[in-house]
Amino acid sequence: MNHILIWLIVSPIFLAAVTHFIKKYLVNFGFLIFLSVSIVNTCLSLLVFLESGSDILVYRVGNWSIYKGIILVADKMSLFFLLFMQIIFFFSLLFSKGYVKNDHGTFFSLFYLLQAGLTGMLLTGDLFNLYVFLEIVSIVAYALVAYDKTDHGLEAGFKYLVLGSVASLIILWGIGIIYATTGNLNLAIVAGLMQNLTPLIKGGVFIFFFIGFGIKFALFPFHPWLADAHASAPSPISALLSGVMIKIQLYSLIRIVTVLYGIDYIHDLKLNIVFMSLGVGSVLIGHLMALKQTNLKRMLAYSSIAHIGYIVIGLGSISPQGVVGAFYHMLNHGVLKIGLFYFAGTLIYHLNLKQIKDLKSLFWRNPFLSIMFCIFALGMIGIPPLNGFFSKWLIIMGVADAGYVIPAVIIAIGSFLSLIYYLRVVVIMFEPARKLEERFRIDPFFAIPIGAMVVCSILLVVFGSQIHLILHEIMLFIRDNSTYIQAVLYS
Amino acid sequence: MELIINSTIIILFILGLYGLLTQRNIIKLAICFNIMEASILIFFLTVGYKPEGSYPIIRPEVDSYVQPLPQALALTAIVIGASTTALMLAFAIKLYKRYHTLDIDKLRRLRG
Amino acid sequence: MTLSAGILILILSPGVILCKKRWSKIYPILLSLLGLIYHHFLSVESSFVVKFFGFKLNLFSYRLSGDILTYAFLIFGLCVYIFLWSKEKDRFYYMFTLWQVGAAAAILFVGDFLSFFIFWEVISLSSVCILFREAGLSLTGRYFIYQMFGTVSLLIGIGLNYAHTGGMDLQVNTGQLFFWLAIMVKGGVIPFHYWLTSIYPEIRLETTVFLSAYTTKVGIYSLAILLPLMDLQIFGGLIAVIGVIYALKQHRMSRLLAFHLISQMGYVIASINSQIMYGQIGAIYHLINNIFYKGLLFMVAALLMDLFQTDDLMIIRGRGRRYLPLFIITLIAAGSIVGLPGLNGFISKSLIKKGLTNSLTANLLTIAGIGTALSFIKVLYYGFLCVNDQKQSSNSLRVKWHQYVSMSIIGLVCCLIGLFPFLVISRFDLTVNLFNWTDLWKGIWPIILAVILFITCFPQLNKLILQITPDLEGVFVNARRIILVQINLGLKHLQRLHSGNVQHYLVWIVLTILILWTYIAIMV
Amino acid sequence: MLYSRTVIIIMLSGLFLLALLTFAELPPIFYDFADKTSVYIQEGVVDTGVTNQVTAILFDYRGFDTLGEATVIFAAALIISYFAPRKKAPMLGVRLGVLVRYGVASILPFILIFGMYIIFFGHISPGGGFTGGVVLASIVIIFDITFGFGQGRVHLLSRDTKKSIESIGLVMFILIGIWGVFFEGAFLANSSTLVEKGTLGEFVSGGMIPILNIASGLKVGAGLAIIFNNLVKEN
Repeated sequence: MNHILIWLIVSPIFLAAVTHFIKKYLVNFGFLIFLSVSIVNTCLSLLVFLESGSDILVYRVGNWSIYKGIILVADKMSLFFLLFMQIIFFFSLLFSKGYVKNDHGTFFSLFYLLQAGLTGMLLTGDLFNLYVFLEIVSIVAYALVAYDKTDHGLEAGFKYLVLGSVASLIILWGIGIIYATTGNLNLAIVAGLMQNLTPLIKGGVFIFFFIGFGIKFALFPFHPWLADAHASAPSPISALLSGVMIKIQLYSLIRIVTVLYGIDYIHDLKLNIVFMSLGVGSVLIGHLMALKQTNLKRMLAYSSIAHIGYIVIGLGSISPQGVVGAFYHMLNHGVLKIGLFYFAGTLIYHLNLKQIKDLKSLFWRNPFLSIMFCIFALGMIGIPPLNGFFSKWLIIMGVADAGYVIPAVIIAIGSFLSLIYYLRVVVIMFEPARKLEERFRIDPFFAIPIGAMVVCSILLVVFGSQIHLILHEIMLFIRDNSTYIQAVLYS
Repeated sequence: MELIINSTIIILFILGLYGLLTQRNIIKLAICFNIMEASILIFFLTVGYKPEGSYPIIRPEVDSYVQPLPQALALTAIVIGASTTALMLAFAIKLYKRYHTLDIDKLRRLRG
Repeated sequence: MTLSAGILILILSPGVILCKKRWSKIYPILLSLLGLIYHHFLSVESSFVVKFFGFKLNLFSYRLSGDILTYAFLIFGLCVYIFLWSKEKDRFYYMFTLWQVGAAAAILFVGDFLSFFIFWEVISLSSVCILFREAGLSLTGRYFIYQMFGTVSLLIGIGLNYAHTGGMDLQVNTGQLFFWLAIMVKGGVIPFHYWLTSIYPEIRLETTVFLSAYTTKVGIYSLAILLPLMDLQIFGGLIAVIGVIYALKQHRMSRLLAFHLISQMGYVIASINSQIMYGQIGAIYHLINNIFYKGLLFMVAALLMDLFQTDDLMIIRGRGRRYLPLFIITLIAAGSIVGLPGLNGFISKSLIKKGLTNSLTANLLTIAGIGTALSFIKVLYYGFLCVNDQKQSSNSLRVKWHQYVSMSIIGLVCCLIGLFPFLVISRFDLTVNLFNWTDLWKGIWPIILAVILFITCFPQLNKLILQITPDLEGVFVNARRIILVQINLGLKHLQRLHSGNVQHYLVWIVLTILILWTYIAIMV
Repeated sequence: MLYSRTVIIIMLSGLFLLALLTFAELPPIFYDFADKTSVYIQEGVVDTGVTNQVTAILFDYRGFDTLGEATVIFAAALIISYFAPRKKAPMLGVRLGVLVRYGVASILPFILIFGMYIIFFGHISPGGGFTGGVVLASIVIIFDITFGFGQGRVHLLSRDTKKSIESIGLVMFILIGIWGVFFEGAFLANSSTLVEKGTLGEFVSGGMIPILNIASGLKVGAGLAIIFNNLVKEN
């Protein structure tokens, strides 16, 4: 069963490599292969998730002991995110099939490399291996942002490339210093040797990891690339980057910080305040900048920044509810934002609509899309029966419970701001049509993923209690790093 | 000795960063990025170094070797850095075609 | 484990979509009847608690005042659905209104903040959905933003409380200001009434019947649940007076009724947190009465709108005299609202006055009473009594039988609980006899005074009021414009910061590294 | 300029001071982590059967990293051939002289042999798949510079062939890894079922490591050639 883990990483790389040979058959036959592999991978990750229960799977690549080789570690948290990621990638595959017009071979190669990299980031238990997978993800992401070869895409891709490679270097510094002081790269072993580090080095490495990953997932002062990149990328890619990639980069930071440093370290140095203030900055800047945008995707991208702020605030509170809420918000924001980007992508593909003002009277032309947009938007704002509300509620209560009143207030105000800019779109969309506009039909390759995201967001509420239990378990797991360390050391 | 090596590494990094912050030419930015990367490669090599150590190919007549792991890591880092640099140059070519300039300050269609 | 009637309605409400044309009209009537019967046989000790997201959702914890209000909500809902029989409404309209009824009935019994908040939002959401089908989008949007403002302050208040107590029990220990703000917005109380007076005149009047009966009532009722210790007597009195003064200015029925709604809420606010038993019961009683007679008045306005295509009293000018039953019903409703003995308004107003401890408020309420009487004499006079010198248009529209049925039921309820107040009051274990001479006189003299004033000097009075009252809505519009301009300036500055130059972004990064690293170096 | 040079210099000097403070607390540079990492020196020969420990780490202990690294080059080559396929070379419009052409032509076989040597003997002497791959790439590069411009251009390998070679290299790497799953129970485990482990220091030794060397050599060579050709010229 453990081989499933390596299969999940290697199979996308394999597909990416053989895409060159089946380039001619990609549109029909090759795509079926992709689809079946995607379904199989989703089922396998579900299987692993259900089978593993509460134990931690350790896979030693190359059969070497953990002191010599690389290991993959799959615990509840990584498997949960893995399952989420596989589902999203499955629907993205469908959407991309409809969306990408030229050069399927390159696109799907890059798509699968992204998947492989993200899976590797989730599963690896080795610091340098994490860096390698992070680089795969980043390089592929830089290119995918500019995939359309438009002026905006290239510019955004270049800016992302500059900031992202600086971030990679900073992370590499952190890893290098850790290796120089402990002589090891395995997370669990390094965690045991962390007392070798003097406080100054320990803090410095923390800063390196925090800033490096902070740039990668677009925390407040490092956010500008995200708005450019996610707005200029092809829509299935915007959805993946916004919905999955930045979450998994945040996941890596959580993993490193919780295993290497532990929760106590954050308490001792009052790092909560750092998390909180940067998170509050993200929320405010994201929402305020979104208010003034005229481009739909750019607005959505700024909204992503704000929601990353919510998640960071929730995690920074370290109160049980705040952390659970943050994890839950990752899922909710992922699903909703992916749905919104699919919506934007469908419009760009069918009608070449990019600006908000072009959406005029869309409702009369395609009611299905408009209703879906309303559901996603209401979820993002956080209106009760929808999933966005519950995570926001948990975060606010958790943060307030931990004694941070101002962030809680800011989150509440943030949802008010987000109401204003989503409402603007809705108002334009529902404006009565002067002349009878022609209706347009959308491809099933577009409609199915959008519908699936709505279903996902409903399921996230319906099975809320079960998901809460899982997330609670994850929260308890990451609060206590000894579980992880013991499981790896005595595997 | 250590102070000298440490400050070399740091100064190299800071110099690269300074260039990244002040140079406007995209090609120069790529070069500055490589300088920054060089500093970390030097750091990796110093980590495993031993004054009397030989290169890590095991031979019966030698009994002191430098650490092989940092070298392997450095090799990987070099390859990744080279890929990134190549990507930067490709972007530079493409951007020059579109914007007819290599000035980073002119690449500002995306703002606000 | 028992559901409350409201949740039952909420759960069953999507069924209306499955119904065919005629059944979609019958379904809501049956559903509200079912809810009524279900509620009647509900045991007092029952409770309903579910675990959700680590919180306990306390969806049903019995509350006496809520019990009585539920009757009022459901009976009124029943009547409105009968009233709507001949209107062309689609199935979604019925579903959204059922949400409104269900959520309003459900929120009366909730026992914790999370479920309170959820139902509070369902009420806003359903009213937004209803409004969206009636009014323009920009209007709905404005309404939504107002509602969200209230919601956000409620959310902040709940967060503060949770931080303070660590529990979700419906008990406010801190941050009263935020709860107060949320309630004021929801209830449309004067400084925050703008949404109410700007939206009610713009939508179909039968929809206003729904909105007036549920949204504002729930808002004001929350005062009793959330802020039982806040003394709002003078505030309530002032609102009653100001609302009446602005109502007197109006000659469109819908606007007039909207301002009266605010004014009547002033009565409730003044005494809902009274320490005296009479005051609290009077407030609840007044809420119930308000649902009925204000609903009835809105129905009358809706009918006038149907008959004459306008609700402007100065244009109708007595043309309503041809419809005698309508006049009688209006008389009952107007008598109720001004507090004519024998009708329900008298009882609640007398109780409220008994419950006041502040003599200033009592005087304010008396003034408000005179104003109310004046403006409803105006309604009766211009709507039904005065002689129209213009040529009678020969429209032969008739009021439908089912409209009379629904209005008569409400009128009957008004009379019934006006003549036999023990029907309601006895549930509170209280006996009071208001039919003695002092109380009767107290109730009647403002009306007589109003009649005299109306006959002698109404035109002059009207002119005076027009002169002294500032244009509140103008102030609002100006304030909004100034704030928007300022915000826009700030946003422009923010946009300029995101200049698009990567090196600037890099400088931000380096600066942050510097600051954070220094922070860490100092902390360790 | 929003931020003046002075501000930047002040910031960077602050960073320098902080970094110096932090680095001063690092363990001494020539610090020997006693038993922790010299484990490769002590046990590497027994474990893997190759004498070059850098190769042992790259292709055996941390072979998974190398797979990722190969993937990075694969991605870079793919991206660059997608983004910047150049049709015309801006430099070297004229054909090079006879001396250069014949000189290069006579050198190329030696470079090829040198590159092969580095790849095939990577496990027992300095070198390995990556270095050898770079040398092989240089053949394509030199050939294209010499004969690929101006009139009468000839190309050593077509674009499609290079891509195929690269893909085959990556697929080979993965297949060898999967071989390990079937015969040794772990991905990329060094198996002696296909190749004898052989005797230490011999050409045939180290099990799968030489084959991985070849795979990565093909991959890196083709990848770098693709990157170069796309950045400079491609038909």
